[in-house]
Amino acid sequence: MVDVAMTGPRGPKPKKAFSSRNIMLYGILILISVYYLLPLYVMIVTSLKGMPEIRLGNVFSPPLEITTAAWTKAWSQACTGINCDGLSRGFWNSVQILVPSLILSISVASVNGYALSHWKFKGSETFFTILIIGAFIPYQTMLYPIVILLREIGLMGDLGGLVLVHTVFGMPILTLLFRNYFTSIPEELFKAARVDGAGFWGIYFRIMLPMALPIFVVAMILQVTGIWNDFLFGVIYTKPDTYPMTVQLNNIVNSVQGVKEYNVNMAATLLTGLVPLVIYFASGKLFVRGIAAGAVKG
Amino acid sequence: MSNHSVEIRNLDLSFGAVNVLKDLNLDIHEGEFLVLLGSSGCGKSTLLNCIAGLLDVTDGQIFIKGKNVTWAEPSERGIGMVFQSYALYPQMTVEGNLSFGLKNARLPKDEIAKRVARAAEILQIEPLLKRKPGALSGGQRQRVAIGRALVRDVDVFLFDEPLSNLDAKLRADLRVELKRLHDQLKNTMIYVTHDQVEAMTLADRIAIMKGGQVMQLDSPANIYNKPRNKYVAGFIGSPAMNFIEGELAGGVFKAEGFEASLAEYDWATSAPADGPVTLGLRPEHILTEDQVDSGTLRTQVLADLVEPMGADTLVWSNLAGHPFRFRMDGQAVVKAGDMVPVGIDMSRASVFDVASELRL
Amino acid sequence: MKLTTKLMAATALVAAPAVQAAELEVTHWWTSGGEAAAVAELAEAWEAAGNTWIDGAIAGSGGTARPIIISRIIGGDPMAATQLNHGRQAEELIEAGLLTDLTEVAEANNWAEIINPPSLLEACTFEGRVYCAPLNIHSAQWLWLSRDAYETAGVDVPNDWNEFVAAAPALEEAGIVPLAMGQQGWQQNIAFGDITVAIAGVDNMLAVLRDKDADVAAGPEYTAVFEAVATARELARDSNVQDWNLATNMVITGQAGGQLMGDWAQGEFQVAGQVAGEDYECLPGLGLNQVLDTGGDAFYFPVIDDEETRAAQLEMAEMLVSPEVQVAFNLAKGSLPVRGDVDLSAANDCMQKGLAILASGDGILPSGDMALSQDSTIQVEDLMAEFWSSDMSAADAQERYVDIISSAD
Amino acid sequence: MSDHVSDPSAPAKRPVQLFRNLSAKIASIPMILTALVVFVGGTAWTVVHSFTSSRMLPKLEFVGFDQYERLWSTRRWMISIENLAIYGVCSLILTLLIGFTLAALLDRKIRFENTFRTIFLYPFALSFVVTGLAWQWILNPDFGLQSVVRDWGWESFAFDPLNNSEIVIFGILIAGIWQGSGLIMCIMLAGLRGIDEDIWKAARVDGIGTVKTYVRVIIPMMRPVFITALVLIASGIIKLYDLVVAQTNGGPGISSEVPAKYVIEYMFRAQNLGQGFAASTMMLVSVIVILIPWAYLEFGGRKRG
Repeated sequence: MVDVAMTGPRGPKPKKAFSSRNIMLYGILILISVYYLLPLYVMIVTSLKGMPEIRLGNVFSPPLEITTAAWTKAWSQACTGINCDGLSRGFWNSVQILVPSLILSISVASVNGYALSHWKFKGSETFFTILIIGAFIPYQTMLYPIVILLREIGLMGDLGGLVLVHTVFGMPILTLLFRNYFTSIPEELFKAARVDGAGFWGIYFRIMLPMALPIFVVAMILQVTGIWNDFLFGVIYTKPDTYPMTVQLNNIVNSVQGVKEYNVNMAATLLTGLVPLVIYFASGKLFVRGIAAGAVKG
Repeated sequence: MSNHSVEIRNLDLSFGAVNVLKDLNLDIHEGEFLVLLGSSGCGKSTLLNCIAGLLDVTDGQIFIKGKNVTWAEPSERGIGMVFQSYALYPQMTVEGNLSFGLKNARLPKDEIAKRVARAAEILQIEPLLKRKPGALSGGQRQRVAIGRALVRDVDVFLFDEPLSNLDAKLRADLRVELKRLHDQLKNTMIYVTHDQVEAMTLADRIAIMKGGQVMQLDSPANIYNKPRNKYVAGFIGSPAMNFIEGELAGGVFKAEGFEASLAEYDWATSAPADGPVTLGLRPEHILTEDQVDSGTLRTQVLADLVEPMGADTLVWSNLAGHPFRFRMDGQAVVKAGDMVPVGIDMSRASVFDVASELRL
Repeated sequence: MKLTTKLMAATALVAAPAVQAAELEVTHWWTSGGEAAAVAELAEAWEAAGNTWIDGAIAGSGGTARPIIISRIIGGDPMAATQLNHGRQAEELIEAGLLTDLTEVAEANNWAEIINPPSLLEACTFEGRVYCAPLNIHSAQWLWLSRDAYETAGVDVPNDWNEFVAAAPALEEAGIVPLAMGQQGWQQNIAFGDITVAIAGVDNMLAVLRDKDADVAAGPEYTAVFEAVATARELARDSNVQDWNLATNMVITGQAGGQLMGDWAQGEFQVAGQVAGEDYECLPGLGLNQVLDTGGDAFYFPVIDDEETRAAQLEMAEMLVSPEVQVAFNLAKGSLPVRGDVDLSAANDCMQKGLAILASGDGILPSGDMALSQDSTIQVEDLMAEFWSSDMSAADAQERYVDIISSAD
Repeated sequence: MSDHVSDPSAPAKRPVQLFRNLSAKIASIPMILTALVVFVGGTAWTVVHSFTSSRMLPKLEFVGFDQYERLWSTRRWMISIENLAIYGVCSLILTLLIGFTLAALLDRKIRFENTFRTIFLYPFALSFVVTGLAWQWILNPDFGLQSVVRDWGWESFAFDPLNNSEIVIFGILIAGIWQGSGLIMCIMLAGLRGIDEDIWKAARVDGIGTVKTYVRVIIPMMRPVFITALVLIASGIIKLYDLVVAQTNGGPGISSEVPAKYVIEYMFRAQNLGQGFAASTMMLVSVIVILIPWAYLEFGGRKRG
């Protein structure tokens, strides 16, 4: 009896640093990472090559001679029609479109979500359902009604019109996120505030908003991505002076003069995607946390 | 004007086709500690929310201090409320939590400071005032939550299972504190719980609820000793009351191999007609060991299972074909398989009509 | 208020010939090298008069630009001037009163006399009023050939489509793609149209496009056309570019023998510094049938409720048809001027060939755009896109073409 | 007690229902207007005009079901539908599968979780246009993947989906999944983090394998997460347009056309608004047929209690 106890396993279980399970796990992850990183790699590498090198080599080979000429050209020299000032013009235009659209769309959607979670009224769920179905409508099919609508309220061709359009089309998903998030805030908190005499706006500003940072981050990221990447509305509701960056990108990529300058195209593409990319890289952790709060609790 | 603090008249509440409260009437005296007790889903929290104005009633009226508040906003009703999950505003300090309602009511600053200081003193949370709720323990949080009701300087306090999220020891401590608080403040308190110990210890009166109706509204002693119906009888008391089905025939209860005279029983009405009845016997009212002889009836039962609990020992057995539990002294020597002599004092029993389940 | 407006309007009209600096936004989709150079000529001429040209180029062909142009026009916030292919496209906009009436400019400048062929002005005219300023003549019936490619392959440069087909194997042997073709429906449709003119002839083509005669479309002449297109498909097997100018670039660099494309391709040759007759050759009507259509670009001027702008719009319309601008613009773009009275001695061989056909008066076709509705054109383009990218048989393609024609409006 | 009924301080009558929670209703006006005017109004406008012969401009000249008859006899529409069906089913399954698998891998308490997560998520920051261009470039047979593999010595290697009409839709699928699966992973990861640790302990004690635990226990528990993911993926699938335009523009031929592209081409390029509206109405009808039961289950059937 005693002997058995002495010879059997004892103490902490030995751990293998490189168990076959771990190797497989990391192997799979690294392999998948390659798939995800490949396009970014190709874009960066291509943008740093000169045109002759691109014609000769393959897309994956690293540049033999690194040149930033394509970046300079994309930013400040590429031509569309008779304008040769690249993307630079579009950058500030995009910022000017982004900021008010972001503020308005998130404000409206957060109030919607708040009303839908704690202040339900007769019909509120019906409107919400319509909104959600609206999320499935391709924007392009709504182009004409929207044009007519904006014409009727006199906002066609105005920055205000564009902001409105972004607010309207951002509303379904954002409202869903905010609604889910605010629903997950304990109802007792809301009740306590009502007993304390706070009203609709009092509870929103004093209780709910300070608690909603994670979901605001998610909403912000989604909207920055959506608005920054938008081409369709940007091109229709602005004028050449105020074209956003994506319109300039389209113009650069689709204006083929002689040969396709892949390096300039890739540089322009990367420059255009930089703002959302930076925001993603900077706020990745918050994003996941916010998603956890807003999307999961259906 | 009556001296009723809270009155509820013919209250109905339904969500769609589901009636949660049905024609409910309740009068709560000034300064009374009333406990709403019942199992989950009985409508006790719903009722409390209606009193608070957090739920819109379907029909009926609610008066607080003689004023019809049926459609008044929660903050206008003169109530303070404490929630099970504390519901402290996480981004505000304790002080902020306490003063939030007062700021909303636009009270002068010095008045707010005075009231916060007083509440903090009463609850002994002065050192915590600058902290945020996240940095507090469960017990501290609940004190703050109580404090938040306290500063409102209201007549009626509403408690929605305030101790349920605390561990057993803290719960017992805070229970005592609540009782002291009530003695000190003498406010009307309405307290929702599913814990009968809390109900029995705290309440001036208990309202036992089931299916959206009040089954019995009475002092703890009466609820325990004279439950108005079988549901209340079974709900109050742990372990639960033993029920034995039988016949009432000429003042004698008869069941399979078991007969007992009810001569000493305190009938709720004058001598009822003969018919099927249920006899209720509380496990702790069964006489054992040297007290067996003082019972109106003596018999022997077979112990199936013995649960020693220290102070006393619970014995599971069988009487007249029904499960039968009784309590013995903790020092009693008894084990499964023993025949145990027991005595029954019929004056402490309860008899219920089988059909209506009402106490006879 | 009203009085002031009227007064201002009156002043504006009086001042019209010497308008103060006007700022006009001009939308177009000319973004390839040759096109951009041509637009620059327009902008320069406009700004030389002390005005400002706000360039609203939208890259990606008419498909991208058109929704933008139309949305802005019906949204009541239009650009001051915009490119549109003339023809039936603009009719509805005119009917809805959204386009500026240019009749006074047309009359003052005697467009009815000077614009040649007259069909161009007709296309701009709706119920007797003129609504657009024709800018150039484009014809699609050209085969562009690379001298370089044929020299490499060691064969003579072909003189017509049949020789072109016959020379193809030699090119293939030399590793040269015989026919460069951009994989887009509209380009493949141009190739189809070119081959139709060359093989089925003008009369048959008109019977189908203008009279929607499905019997002709089902007839033996068209069978021959579809078989020829199937042959062309084989010749273009190894051409996997998308954009038309990339296909042109294959001809410029000698990677391909030839390309079926409109005369705007010439702008690309010019930008690349190539000389007609030396570096490249051109065969109007594919060398078989000396005909050209007279499609082309025109500028429309959406109604803007501002007299000054209107005056500036009229000024721009006048400018576009002026001899100087016609010469400068069309030399850059490689297209033909809309008036016969300008000196185009600077034009190269190919343009001269086109001018000659135009001057002769016969062999002028209505543009496909003008004859078929845009809707039917898209259906034909879809058919072509599918045909060129698959192994669909010539007979099947013809059958489906007959279907489209018989339901066309 | 009866004196209370005549209590002067009691409200005389029930407050008007409309004015209950008035602030909430006022605050919801933007949402109500969006829902009614833009979504319902715009949709109704589109549906009405789908029964007209509108060409370049919307006109109310009704032609009955002509546009629909033509739509369903158009080859391009049928190809579009077929493509969307293939893309939709594959994208739905693969995105869920990949999203969940990645999330499960990241949930195994690995090192560098943040790095991996960022790698999987960043494509979502890029527009479909960028995605389409990048993948068009990688799948280019002359410079891209195919040529690289051939350079490595596998001469017969052929992977040229964008120029092969049989498999072009899968070329688009590769890019679509690349762009969209990161977000789904994120949602799944959040869902997994929300699962009680005790479930894992219980499964371990019961000797249930990891994979089996996921399939039999965890996934059923994550129903709401899957529904959210499903809605996001599905709404993206129906709107599929930019990616196709950027990557293949519907080619080769018309083999990678999709319904949204059909709608836009007919509205703007063919200038046949009626036809475009008919096609978008069909899309809408299918959305509603799929969505209404779901929306009812999710939002309509749930009551406060």
